[in-house]
Amino acid sequence: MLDPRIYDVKDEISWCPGCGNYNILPSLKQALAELELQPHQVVIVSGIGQAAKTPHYMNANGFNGLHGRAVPPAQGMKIANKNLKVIIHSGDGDSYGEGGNHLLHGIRRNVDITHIVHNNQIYGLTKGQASPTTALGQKTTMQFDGNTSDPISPLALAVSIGCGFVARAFSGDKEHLVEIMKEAINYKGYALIDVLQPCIAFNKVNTFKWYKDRVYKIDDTSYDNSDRVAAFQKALEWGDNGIPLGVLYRQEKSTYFDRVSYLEEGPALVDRIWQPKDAERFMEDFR
Amino acid sequence: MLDPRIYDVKDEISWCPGCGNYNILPSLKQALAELELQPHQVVIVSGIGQAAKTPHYMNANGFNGLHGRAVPPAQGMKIANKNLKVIIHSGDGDSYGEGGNHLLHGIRRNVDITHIVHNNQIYGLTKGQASPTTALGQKTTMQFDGNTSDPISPLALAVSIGCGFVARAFSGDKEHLVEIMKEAINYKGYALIDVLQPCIAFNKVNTFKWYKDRVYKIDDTSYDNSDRVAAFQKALEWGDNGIPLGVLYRQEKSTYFDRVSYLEEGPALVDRIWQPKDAERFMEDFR
Amino acid sequence: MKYNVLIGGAAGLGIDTISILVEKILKRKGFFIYSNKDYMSRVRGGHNFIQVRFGTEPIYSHWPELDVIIALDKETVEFHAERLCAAGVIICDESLKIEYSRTVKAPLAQMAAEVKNPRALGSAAAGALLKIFGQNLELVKEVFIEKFERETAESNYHAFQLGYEYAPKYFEISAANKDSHILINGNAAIAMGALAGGVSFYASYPMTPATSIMTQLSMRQDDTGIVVEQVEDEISAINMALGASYAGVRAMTGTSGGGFALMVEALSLQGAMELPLVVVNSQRPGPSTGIATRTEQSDLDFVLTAGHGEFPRMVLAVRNPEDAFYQTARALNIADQYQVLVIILTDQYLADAAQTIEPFDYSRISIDRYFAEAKDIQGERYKRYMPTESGVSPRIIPGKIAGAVVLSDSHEHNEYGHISESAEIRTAMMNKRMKKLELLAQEIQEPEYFGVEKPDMLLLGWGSMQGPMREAVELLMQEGKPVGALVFGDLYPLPTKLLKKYAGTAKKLINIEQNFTGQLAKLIRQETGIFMNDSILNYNGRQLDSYTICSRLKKEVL
Amino acid sequence: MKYNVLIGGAAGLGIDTISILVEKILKRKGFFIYSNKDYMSRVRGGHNFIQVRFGTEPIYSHWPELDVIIALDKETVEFHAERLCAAGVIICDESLKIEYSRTVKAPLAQMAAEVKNPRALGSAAAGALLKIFGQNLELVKEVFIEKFERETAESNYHAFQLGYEYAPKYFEISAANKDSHILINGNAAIAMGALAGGVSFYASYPMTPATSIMTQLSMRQDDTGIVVEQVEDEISAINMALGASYAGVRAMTGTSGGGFALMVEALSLQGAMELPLVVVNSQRPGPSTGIATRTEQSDLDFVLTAGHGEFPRMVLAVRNPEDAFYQTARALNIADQYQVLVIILTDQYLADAAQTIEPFDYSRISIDRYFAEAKDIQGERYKRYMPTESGVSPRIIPGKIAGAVVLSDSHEHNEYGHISESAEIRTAMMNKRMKKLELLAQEIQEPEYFGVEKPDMLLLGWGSMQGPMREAVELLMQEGKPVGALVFGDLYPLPTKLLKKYAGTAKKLINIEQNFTGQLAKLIRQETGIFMNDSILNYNGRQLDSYTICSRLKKEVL
Ligand SMILES: Cc1ncc(C[n+]2csc(CCOP(=O)(O)OP(=O)(O)O)c2C)c(N)n1
Ligand SMILES: Cc1ncc(C[n+]2csc(CCOP(=O)(O)OP(=O)(O)O)c2C)c(N)n1
Ligand code: SF4
Ligand code: SF4
Ligand SMILES: [Mg+2]
Ligand SMILES: [Mg+2]
Repeated sequence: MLDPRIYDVKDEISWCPGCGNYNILPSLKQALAELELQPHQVVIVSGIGQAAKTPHYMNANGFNGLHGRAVPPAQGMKIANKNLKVIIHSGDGDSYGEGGNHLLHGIRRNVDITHIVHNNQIYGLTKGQASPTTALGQKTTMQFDGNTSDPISPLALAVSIGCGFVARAFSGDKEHLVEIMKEAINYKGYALIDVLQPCIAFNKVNTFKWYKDRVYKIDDTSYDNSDRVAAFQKALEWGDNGIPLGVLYRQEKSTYFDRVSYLEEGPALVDRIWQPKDAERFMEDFR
Repeated sequence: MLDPRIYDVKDEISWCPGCGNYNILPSLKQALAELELQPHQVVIVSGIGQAAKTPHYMNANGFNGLHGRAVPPAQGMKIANKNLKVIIHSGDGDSYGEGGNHLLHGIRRNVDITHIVHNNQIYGLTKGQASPTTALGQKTTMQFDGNTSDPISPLALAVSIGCGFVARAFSGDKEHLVEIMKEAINYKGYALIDVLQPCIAFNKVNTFKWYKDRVYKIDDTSYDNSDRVAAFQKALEWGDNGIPLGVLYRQEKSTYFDRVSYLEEGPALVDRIWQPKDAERFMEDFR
Repeated sequence: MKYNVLIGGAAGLGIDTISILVEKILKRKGFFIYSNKDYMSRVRGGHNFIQVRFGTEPIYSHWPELDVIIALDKETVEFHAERLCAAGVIICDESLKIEYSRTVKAPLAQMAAEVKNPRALGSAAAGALLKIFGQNLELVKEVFIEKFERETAESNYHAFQLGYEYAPKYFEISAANKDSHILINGNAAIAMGALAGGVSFYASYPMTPATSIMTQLSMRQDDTGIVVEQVEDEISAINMALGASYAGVRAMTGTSGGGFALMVEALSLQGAMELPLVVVNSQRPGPSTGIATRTEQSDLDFVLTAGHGEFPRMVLAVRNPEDAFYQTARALNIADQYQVLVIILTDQYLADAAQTIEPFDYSRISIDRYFAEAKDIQGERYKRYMPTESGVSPRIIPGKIAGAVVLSDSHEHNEYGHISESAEIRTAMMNKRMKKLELLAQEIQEPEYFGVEKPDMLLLGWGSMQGPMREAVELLMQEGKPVGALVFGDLYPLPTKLLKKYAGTAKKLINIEQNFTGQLAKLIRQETGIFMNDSILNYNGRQLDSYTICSRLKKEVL
Repeated sequence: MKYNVLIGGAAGLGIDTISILVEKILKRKGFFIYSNKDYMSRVRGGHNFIQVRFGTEPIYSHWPELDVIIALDKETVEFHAERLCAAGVIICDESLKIEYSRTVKAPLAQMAAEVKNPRALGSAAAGALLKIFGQNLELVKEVFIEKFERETAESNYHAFQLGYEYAPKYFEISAANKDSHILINGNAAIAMGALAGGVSFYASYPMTPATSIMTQLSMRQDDTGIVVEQVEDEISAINMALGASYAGVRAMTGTSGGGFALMVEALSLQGAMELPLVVVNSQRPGPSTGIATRTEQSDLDFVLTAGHGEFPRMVLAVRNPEDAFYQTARALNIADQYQVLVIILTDQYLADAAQTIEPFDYSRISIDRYFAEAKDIQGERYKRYMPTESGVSPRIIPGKIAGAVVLSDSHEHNEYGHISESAEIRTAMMNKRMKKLELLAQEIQEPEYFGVEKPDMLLLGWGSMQGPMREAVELLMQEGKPVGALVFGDLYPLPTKLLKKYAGTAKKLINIEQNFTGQLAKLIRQETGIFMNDSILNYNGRQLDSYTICSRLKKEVL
């Protein structure tokens, strides 16, 4: 195992003291170190938001792009260089709100990337508006009379599109989070982890204690996470009846690289050898 | 019942002879006529594509907007005038591809609209590229070596987000289609109907016969369509083992109008009475 | 007489509360106020500050020299002490290690502890400030009662009194008049203008510095019966607004540059469908995410031609909170009258800058919808895009007239709204739509002019540069310089009467803009062939003040 | 000597097949070809036509007068017969009720029946056409063998022979040279240029008239090892391309105006991240969906400033298939060299217009990537945005150099790519990025000039107007008119040398554009202060031909 401190940078972190994000960052470093990945082999990709600042707080390759648009560049860079480990860190608003369509189609495309959502059930950076996971009726800094949309279950959504790795973790349980991260990063295909992350500044409902009181770990011995319907049912569990943590669904399936076979078999796209003259033969089609 | 011909227009229809769309159009007219809705009470909203030409072929209010963006204006006009019956007609590419994010959040918002997808599992108007429902590996005019993305199950997706009315019909079974349309239009909330529609020009796999050989009607007596997990399982049924038709999931839930109570109780927003002076009192907040 | 106070500290320490208290109290005492914000894109920590200028004459902008600094942390002093004038004073807690001689090191934390409310520290600082300016305690308690809940009002006012008692008096100023003003920032004024103008539907996605327009509307939606909808993305926001507009309500959306970029496809949809629509772009520094909480004027050339294909639009920039109110209401009317897109430009500086102004005159606002009625519709089939002399077709509300249906289409279409590929119809429809540009040109308001009658040096600016430029002209005129400034509100179609008049005789034309490329200058070149001789451009995310304008003019131009 | 043939009919009747056969055969016989398409946005029915011009000299554009019409339905004759010249001939099936005297009513359907292939009707018509132009059967059979599967090749060739035998000879033309050309349309040429230029990743979403660029690449992806990805929307297309570019491959995307509109936010991301990117906008008439399968040049002013905030970019328009090839390869190099956005404008006319041209010279193309290597990176921590004299920072491929990580950021950032809100860093970074505009200005190519040395009348146009304008100048010069034309390829930064030279002496400047507002004229005004005296504008979705240009010039200007 590498020393996780190779991932440290000195730049100041601008998250609020006490924010749940502070547990996710070292967990990621820990997971990468345990997987013996060097900083230059890894890219952290994000959109915009508090969670999305993660690339700035790591000594690794980073791509801090547009709000809601972490998934497309992540796929682009993985396709371009299959030797990179591409890991998205972004918020619930970013991943399920502005970026919902890319999640949906990213799962369909099944490029081998890991998508870690810091789900604080709120828009943190813009100061507390409802996100797609905010509870119906919850009052916020924008929804004065309460949120009027139903929250989604990100995990049920992912299972419904056929995502091959669907997991939930809690920022308050670092050890478990590290294990899930490692498993997701090793999984071949699109892997989604929804990480429950208290926002102490703006979400006064879903606090650390609220999560802590409700989360429980799936019992691996009795729960078959290859059963899609069971996973769907499990994914719907939420709230006072308990919030399951763990890998809810796991299925090995062909990845994008399996489907574009020359990518799987050949060198990385970025190492393709090509001269202008190599294209000359296509002129024959226009003779 | 009204005479469905009040919905006829004389303008030429530019669909290919033999296209599955030709059955959907009269079914819609029939459903509206049976529901005693006058043309001026109805708006047909669409994006861009072959299916999306529907507003031009009906004597009703119409809004033929942008590719993938039928859902937002449909919600906007329903919120603006709750007395309108707002019905989206659009393609699978439009609804699940370019417009995927709006479907997701439209369902969450649960404005009372009906969304009818002409699902030909292909991009018709742009001449035959893969859509989000095209089978993995299927060869198209763009995917020469076969489609490399997994298809989605639109119904499983809708159930996973908690859509309260999720149905499937087949353009080859008009009577059933009309019944489903009527039920959906009467349903209070976001209602999705995925209509299987053969594209004779570009989808040589999912032909009329292919569908005909596989579709079957859900047995209402044995199937409980209020069970979300069962609905999910049913929604995953596809292909040679049979394709279920009918209302797979139905759940009464609070709509947008219930949640914004003054809209429910008061007049339509478009009839709001308001003078500039009515806003003067808010100046007090800045004294 | 004017004074300038800076309140600084990390995000989360409560500088907002102090400034609200101070501003409200000074306003109630009859002073003019101008305050602006400088904050980082984070929720806690970092360094933020608010500058509050107040005085006995109207104030139009911020000012670099400081009379008092309220420092909630050491950085505040490190960053800003050099801007203190000779007589300047620092207020801070006694625990801060600060060398500066004229420092009131008050036991602020201890005072807060004494009133048993650790968050009342800021109120103690506000008390010290009021005393330093020699103000009495009249009208003060009321502000606490309004602003805080019952118990916290008590403790905060108590802390205020302790701070007040502790501090010495340094300055002498008293207001001549009774307070008759409102104190409002640019974004709130836009929201007030929208409410007065009868907006019924506002769909938007949060984005700094536009979010507070939505917040201001949202907090009043119950009360007004309007709908404010936070949507999944900006694409949805504008398309939803267009749907609502189609159905007959006044609809509006607002965002910043990045969100505006996502709306571009639908701007063009507006053009094809001819649906009234008002879009606010509250600018911040780009490109891309840029600096989320800072200011810039760099989206002018973008919004002038945003959208594929060609369609008429009006672009205007609001210049101050008062302007923001009236122009927003005006934009809603123009959008309805000509069935066009009106883009309102503002920016972070103006969004967050609060000014004391005359109360809005609601009798000056009207809501003119220009709908056609059943009797106006000729023939048996309603022609949504009926050719008319003006280019504007009679518009009806769908669902209101039995037998009449409304078909709006994003394709080129015939007069009924049906798809058409005919070359003749295409040409006719383009002519019809583009003709509205002539009508808009007649609506256009000339820029504001400040300065001598025949300026040698003509300064040109737009939007939020109005305040700084107005003050700069005053300063230069005091020095006897033959200077004038044209500050544009309406930008497209570009009003050219005053421009040609003053440019004709001025020896030097200088554009002053918060961007790199001089976008107003470019627009003026394009529309009139008039070239600037020089420019003062600033693109560091902070608004130019009049002092800096004057010194840069002297250094770079004169 | 040149002839002009129109092949018309409803969508789905096979006019494409006829034109491919006719074009290929005539080409092989050594003729020059120019063909263009006029089709509706539907899959079956309606009215489509293709015009094939061929002759013994190079042809640069389409032409209104027709020598032969192949009519697959009656509408074709109704719509186009008036364009037939005096000696013109119509070919059609005997079943069509057509009054025109010089009509070859061949039993085409019967011939198809005779060869037991109802779809071979078009081949019979092609046969008749070849005979009408007095061509022999040399080199013909090869074309059928190439184009069809074994059996259908037989039956189609047989039908061709029947048509050939049936028709009389009307015209006399023979080609002087052996065929040494390629026949290619604008979009295929862009794809060929991209392949030659080493594009490795093309992400796109189908949109007419850009789709065929993707198709041309997609059909060769296996063969070349590149990746062509059809994505869920245009936002994904450009963001995915930027991700691929970040990872070090040449990435590109293409779309039409509506899709381009959706990419606007990410154009600005390119600006912040300084990632090489080439984006093609294949224009069609707007606003909004407009007319999907027709042509226009109305996105120039849009793409010039698309994107919030300010960042450098290069905009060029391709003028013909040959230009399209070389410019696409050039764009890829420029994007890499300066880490900038290059926008390539084309349009439906050019996308679908096929021309015989000299084979591409692949030795003229180079692939220059400009990557820095480990040894070039100074210091211990890699500075992705290191300040340099040129403004271009050394770029490395992430993952290739142990110990070096690459941080790209959409916010304003310091030299490492870390978020920064500092006013100084902001100013420095803006200066660094915008400095590239000076470098780009040095790369810029002057417009092409056709005409007399000192023109009285100077025509100005851009992109696909090149062919029609070139022919128009030839026609006017034949009449002795002192005319010249500047046709711009590179548009931004605007090359001004030739413009100033010719505009300095010409008496009349006239812009000729396929849009309403005269967008090139506007750009020229903005950049140089030069105003046009008049303009020929067309916005009906059909490309101006040289004949119409000349007659409109005479009517409206001269
Ligand atoms: C196109 C666009 N729209 C809006 C924004 C403003 N914005 C920045 S972050 C954010 C929400 C962040 O919420 P989430 O993704 O949940 O992240 P968190 O801050 O909670 O970690 C928004 C709306 C933006 N940057 N870009
Ligand atoms: C922004 C944008 N991108 C792309 C297009 C081009 N386009 C028009 S229709 C269509 C696909 C239509 O497929 P679908 O929605 O399945 O409808 P169908 O024609 O099959 O009924 C596309 C890609 C467009 N009009 N706008
Ligand atoms: S606002 Fe919330 S999510 Fe953001 S840093 Fe603070 S606590 Fe964390
Ligand atoms: S292309 Fe397909 S979907 Fe479109 S009209 Fe023809 S058959 Fe129908
Ligand atoms: Mg969040
Ligand atoms: Mg389809």
